Amino acid sequence: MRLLEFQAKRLLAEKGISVPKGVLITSPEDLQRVSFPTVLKAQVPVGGRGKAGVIKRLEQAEEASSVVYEMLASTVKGHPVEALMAEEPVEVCTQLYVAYLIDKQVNMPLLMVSSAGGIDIEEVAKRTPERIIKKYIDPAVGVQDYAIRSLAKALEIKDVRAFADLILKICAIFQEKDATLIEINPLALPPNGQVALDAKILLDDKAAYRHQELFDDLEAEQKQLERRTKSRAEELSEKGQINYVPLGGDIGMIADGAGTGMITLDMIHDAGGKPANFCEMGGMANAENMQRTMEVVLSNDHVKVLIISLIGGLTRMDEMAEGIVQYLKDNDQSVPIVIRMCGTKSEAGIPMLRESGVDAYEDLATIVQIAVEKAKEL
Amino acid sequence: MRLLEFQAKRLLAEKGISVPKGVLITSPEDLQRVSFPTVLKAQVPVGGRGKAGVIKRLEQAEEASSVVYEMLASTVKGHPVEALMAEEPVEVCTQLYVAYLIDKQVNMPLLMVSSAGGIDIEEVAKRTPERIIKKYIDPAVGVQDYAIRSLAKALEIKDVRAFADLILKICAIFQEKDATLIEINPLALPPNGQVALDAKILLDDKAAYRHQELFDDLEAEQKQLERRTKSRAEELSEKGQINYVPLGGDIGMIADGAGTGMITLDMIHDAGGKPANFCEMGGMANAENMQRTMEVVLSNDHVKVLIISLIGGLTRMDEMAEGIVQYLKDNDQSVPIVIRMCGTKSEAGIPMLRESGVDAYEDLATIVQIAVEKAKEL
Amino acid sequence: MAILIDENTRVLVQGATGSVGSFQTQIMQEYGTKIVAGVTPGKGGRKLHGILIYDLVEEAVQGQQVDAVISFVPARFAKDAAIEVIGSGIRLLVLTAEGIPEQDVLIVLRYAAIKGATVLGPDTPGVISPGKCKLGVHPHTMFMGGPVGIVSKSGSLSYEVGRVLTKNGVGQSTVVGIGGGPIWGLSQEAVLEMFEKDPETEVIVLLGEVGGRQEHDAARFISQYMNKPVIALIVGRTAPEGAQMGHAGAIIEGEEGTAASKIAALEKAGAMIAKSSLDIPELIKKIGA
Amino acid sequence: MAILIDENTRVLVQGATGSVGSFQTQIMQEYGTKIVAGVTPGKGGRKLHGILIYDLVEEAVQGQQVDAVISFVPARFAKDAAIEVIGSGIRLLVLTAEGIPEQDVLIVLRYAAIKGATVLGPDTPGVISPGKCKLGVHPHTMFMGGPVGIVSKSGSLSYEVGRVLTKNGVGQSTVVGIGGGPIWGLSQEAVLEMFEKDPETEVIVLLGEVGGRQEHDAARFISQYMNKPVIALIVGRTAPEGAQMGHAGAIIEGEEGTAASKIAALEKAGAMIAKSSLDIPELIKKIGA
Repeated sequence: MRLLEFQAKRLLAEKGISVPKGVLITSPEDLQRVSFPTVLKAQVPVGGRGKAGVIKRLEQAEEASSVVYEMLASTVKGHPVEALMAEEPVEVCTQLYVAYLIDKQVNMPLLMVSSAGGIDIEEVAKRTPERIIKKYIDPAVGVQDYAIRSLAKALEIKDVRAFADLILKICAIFQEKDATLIEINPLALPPNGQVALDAKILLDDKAAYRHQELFDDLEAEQKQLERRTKSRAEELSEKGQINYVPLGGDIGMIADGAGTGMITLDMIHDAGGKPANFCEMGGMANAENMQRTMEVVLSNDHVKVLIISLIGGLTRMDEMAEGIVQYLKDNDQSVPIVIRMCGTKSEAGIPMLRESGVDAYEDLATIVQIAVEKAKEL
Repeated sequence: MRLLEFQAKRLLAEKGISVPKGVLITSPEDLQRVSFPTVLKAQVPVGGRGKAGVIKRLEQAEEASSVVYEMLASTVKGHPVEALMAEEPVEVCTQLYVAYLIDKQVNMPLLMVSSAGGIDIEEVAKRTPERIIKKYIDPAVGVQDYAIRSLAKALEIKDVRAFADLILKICAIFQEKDATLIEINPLALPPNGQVALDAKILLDDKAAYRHQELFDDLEAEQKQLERRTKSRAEELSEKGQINYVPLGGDIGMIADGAGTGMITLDMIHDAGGKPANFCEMGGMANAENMQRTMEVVLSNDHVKVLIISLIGGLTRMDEMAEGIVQYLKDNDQSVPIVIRMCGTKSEAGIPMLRESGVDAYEDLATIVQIAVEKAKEL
Repeated sequence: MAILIDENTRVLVQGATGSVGSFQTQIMQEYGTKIVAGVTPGKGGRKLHGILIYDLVEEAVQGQQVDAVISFVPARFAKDAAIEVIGSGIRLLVLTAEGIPEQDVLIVLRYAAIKGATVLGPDTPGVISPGKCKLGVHPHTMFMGGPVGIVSKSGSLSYEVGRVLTKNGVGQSTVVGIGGGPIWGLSQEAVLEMFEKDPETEVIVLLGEVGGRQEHDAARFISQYMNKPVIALIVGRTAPEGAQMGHAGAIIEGEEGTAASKIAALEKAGAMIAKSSLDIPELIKKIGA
Repeated sequence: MAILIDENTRVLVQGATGSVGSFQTQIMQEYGTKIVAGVTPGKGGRKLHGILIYDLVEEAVQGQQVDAVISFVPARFAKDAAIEVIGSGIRLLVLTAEGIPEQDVLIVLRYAAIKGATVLGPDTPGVISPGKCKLGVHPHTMFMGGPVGIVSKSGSLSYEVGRVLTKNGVGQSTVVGIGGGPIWGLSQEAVLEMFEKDPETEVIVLLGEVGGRQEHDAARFISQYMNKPVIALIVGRTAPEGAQMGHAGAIIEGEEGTAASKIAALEKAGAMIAKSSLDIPELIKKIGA
C-alpha cells in the first residue's frame, strides 16, 4: 500500500519527526484555514509532481481559489487530483535524501542517504552513484550508532544526535508498521532543524493483518478522496484475489500462474494478436475464484475471445473445470472461450469440460493460434 | 539489583501478568487494610522464606497483630525483616516453575520451566533434572512461538495462548528493563488462570544508566524499608566504587585486582593469619579511590595490620602511591601498613612511597609473612 | 545425485494435514519421495497416508535423519515454522507459502544464512529431480529424467518448458523453482552455480521474467564462471512498462527490470535466447546435448 | 606463531585517544606491537604517538590489513563499537571494558559467532605473547618468552604467576586473560584447545577462581582431549561461601562454583594443583618442560 504524502507525513509526525504544518484541501472553501504564503501540493500516489506542475507556492490568498480549482481538476500520470496539502513554506539550506528500504538483491534492510536530495535524486543516482551512500542493517543486530555516524559524516551533518534520532525513528516506524520503504526527500536541514519536506511510505500488504486498523483507516481515507468508482477488477485486485492488468486489446486472458500468463501474452503478441488484459489467479485459484475471474475479464466489452491458459501444479484442474462449467451454466455467454488444460488433476478436469460441451486443448501454441484467428474473424 | 518480592510483582503486573492482590505491611496498623484470610510474606531479598517460617497464612484478624510484630522482629539469613506483604490466598491446582535468564555457559538467554514448581525446585533440579525443561533463545531471532508451544506441551498446558502471552511478556520485561533473571515460582494454573504467586527479578546494575528513574525508585523504596544505616564500605560497594567483603579477622587487605586479592587472602590464610576483609578496587583504581579505600578498610577497629597488594596492569602504581601518601599525610595513622608494589609505573610509585617513609616490597610472599607475624605480635 | 535432492533425500512435510499439504503429500509419496514424517501443531500422534504426524519439528527429527522440509504452512505462521526448521539444523527448506510479510522473510533468510541452511522460496513450487525425488507441487507427468537443468522464477513457466522438453524427448536433471519473490532465498545465480558443478546436468535453461534484477546477476555469473551452455527465456517481453504482472518480482524496476535489458545482458553473457518455450528443444538439439 | 597473536599481528586501537587508551597505546608500541591505526569518533585526522586516528573503523581498515582490535571504549559505548569491529570483518577483538550491560555482551558475542570473529573479554587485560606482541595492559616486564601457556580469568593473577615464572627463569608462550566475567567470549576451554595445538606451548597453567562453572568445562576438556600437562591454581579457596569477591564470575553458584569442587574436578582430570603462584615453577620443573 502506497500512502499519500499527507498520510506518510502523519505517520512520521506521530513518531516525533518534524514535518511542515499543513491543511488538507479538497475544495476551495478549505482555503479559509490556510495562512499565506503557502505551498499547495497535489496528493497523488506518484512521483514527479514538481515536474508535473502540481506543487505550487502561493504568496497570498487572492488567486488561491482559482489555483485550487485548477489543480483539483488536473490529472497526474493517470491519477485525478482529488486533494491538496497546503503547507507552511520551510526555508531550505540543504536538501538531503534519506531512505530505509529492503534491498532485495542482498536480502537486508538498507539505509540510503545522499547530500543531493530533491527532485533530481534519480538523476544523481544514475550519473553520480558515488553520491548515494548505503549502509546495510543486519537484522541480527539492528541499526547501530556507528552506522549512523558514518552516514552523518558522509553528509557532513553537524548535529549527529538529532540525525541519529531521526534515523532511529525511521527504522522504528519501518519495523513497527511493516513498511517496505520509507523515503524522506528532501529532508531539509537547519536553520529549521530537520524537517521532512516530502515523504513516501510503502506498507507491506502481506502484513496488513498485523495492522488491520491502520490499513483500514488509510484505505478508507484514500477511498474517500477518490470520486471515481473502481471497477470490480480493481477491487478484486486490491484485495489480492486476482491480479488483473488491463491492456487495451481484444483477446481476454486468464492464467493460473504468472509465468504461464506472461508467456501466453508474449505468444499472442508474437502471433499478431492484441491481449485485452493480463489476469492470473495465483495461489488463490479455486472454483469460486475462477468463476469470479471470468466474470471480471468478460465484463470488458472489448473482449472478442477469451483464452484460459491453465497448467496445474498447486492449482487443481478439477476445481478449475468446476468453476468454468459453473460460470457457463450461470451466464448467457456469447464470447468464444479457448481453453488449454493440463497438469494436476487434468484427467478429471478435461472430461468435466467436455461433458458440458467445452473443448480443451493441451498445447499452448494451439490455443493461441485459434484465439488470434478467431479475434481477427470477429 | 535484586528486587524485593512486591517490587518484582509490581513490574510483572505493570505488564499485565496476574499477581495476587496484596498490601504492604510495615507495622501492625497496616493490617486495617487487609481482609482475611491472608498470607503474610516477609519481604527479604533471599530465598527459602517458606522454610524459614516467614510466610504464614492467617485465617482471621485476631492473632494477626502479634504475628506481624513477631515477623517484623525476625531476621532471615542475616536480613532483618522490615516489611511484609499481606496477600489474598490463591487456590492452587498446579504449581509451575518459569524462569528466563542468561545462561553464561552458552551465552544465550534461556527459558526454563518445570511442572514441579514450588519451594522444592532446587531439589527437583538436583534429583530429577529431566523435569527441568530448557529452551535457548537465539538473540538473532528472539523468542518464537514454536519454542513456547514446545514448553507448553512439556508442561501439559491446555491454554497455550495464555501461556504464550505470559512468556512473551516475561521476555519483554527482561529485555526492556535489562533484567538478568526473571523467575516465577510458583506460577499457579487454573481454576484461577495463571497467577504469579512468587517472583524474583534481578536487574543488571551495569545497565542502570539506561533505566535511571526505575533504579532510583526501587533503590529508594528498598532503603526506606531498611531501618539499619549502612556502613561507608557498603555504600561504596553498592556504588561499584570498591568491592568490600568483611571477613571477621584482623589483617586488613586492599588489592588492585580480584585475582591478586584472592590469592593474597589464600596466602594469609595458609600462613596462619586471619583476614579482616576482602577489598579490591577493580577498574576504578586511582589515587583518590585508594585514599577512600584505605579510609574504609581502616575504619574497622579490628584491623591490626593492613596489607596493600598491588600488581599494576591497567592500574598505575604512581597513582596508587600518590593515594597512599596522601592518605598518610591526612591521617594520624597507627596501624602498620605492609605494601607490595610492582607492575605498571612502579618505577615511579616505589620512590614516591620511600620518600614519604613507607617501604614497599616486590614479593607477595614476603608481605604476607611480615603481616601475619605482625598481627600475631600485636 | 542431481542438485539439492536425490532418491535418498529424507523429507519432512510441515503443515502436512491441511487440504493442500495432505493432497500434495500423497502425490509426492506416490512419486517416490521418501517422506518420513509430518508436522502440524496440535495434530501430533495422527497418521496421514501412512506417515506419523508430530506437533513439533524437534519431535519429528528425534531418532531419524531428516534432510529436507517442504512447508505448506500458511503465510501468517510461515516465519515461526521456518525458524523452527532452521533452528533444528535441517539443511534444506522449501517454502511454498505465498504472501509472507517481507520482514518475516528477511528474518527467516538471515537466520538460514547464520545456520547454514538453504531456503528455496518463498512462493515456490519446489524442486523436482525427475524419476528420483519430488519436493514440490509440480505436475510431474510433464517431466522426465535427462541432462537439462531448469531454474525458474515462475512455477507454471517451468511446467510449460518441462512439458515441451519431455514431449520432444529431452529429459531434465533437476527443475528448480526459486519462487515468485519479491524476496528470494536461493537465487538464480546460486542455482546456476550448482548446475555448473553437477555432473548430471549438461545444458541449463534459465527462465526469467520482467522485473527485478536477478537475471543481470545471472548474466554476470554466466559470463564469468560458466562453461556449460545456457538457454534463457525471459517472459513478459510484451508487457507495458510499469505493469505488475503477477509476481511481485515482476514490477519494472528501472532499466534493469525490463525484459529487453535482461535479454540483452544474457545474450551478451553468451546465453542462447529463446523467444518461447517451443524454441527450446530445437536450441538444445543445436547444442547437441 | 603463538596463539591468537604474533609478531606480525596488525593492530587497531579503538578508543585510542582517552587517557587509558592513549597511555596503553604508547606502552604497546614501545613493546613492539604493530599498531597501525586508532579510532575515536570525532577525533579523526589527529595523530597519536605517530599513528593516525580515524572516526570510523571502516575508514581505518580501508587500504590496510587489520588483524586485531583492542578496545578501550567505555562500557556504555562498547556494544556499538564492538559490533562496528565485528561487522567490518576483523577476526579478533579484545574487549577491555568492565561493566558492559549483560544483554549488550550477549548481542556482541552472538554477532561475533555469526561473523566468525573471536572476542576476548569483556573485562580482560588482553593477551601477550612475550617478546612478540602485546595486545593488552599487562605489566610486561613480568613476562618473558618460553614454553608455558597461561590462561586466566583474573588479569592480576596472571601477572602474579608470570612474575614468579619469569623470576625463576621459566618463560611463557602466550598469556591470555579471558576476562572477569560474568559472561565470556573466549572460554578457558577454547584457550586450552588452542594451547594443545600450539607447537610453542609445552605446559599450560590454568588460573581459575571461585564462582562460575568454566573450570568444570575445562576439567572435562583436559581429561578428554589434552595430552600436554596442565597445572591449575584456583584462588578464593578460603573465601566464605556466598561472598562475592570482585569478579562477578566469582559468585558461588551451587556446588560447582566452590573452589573445592573445581580443584577436585581438575585434579581428577589429571591436572596438577598448585596452592599458590609460588608452587608453579617447581611443578613445571618436575614435569621437566
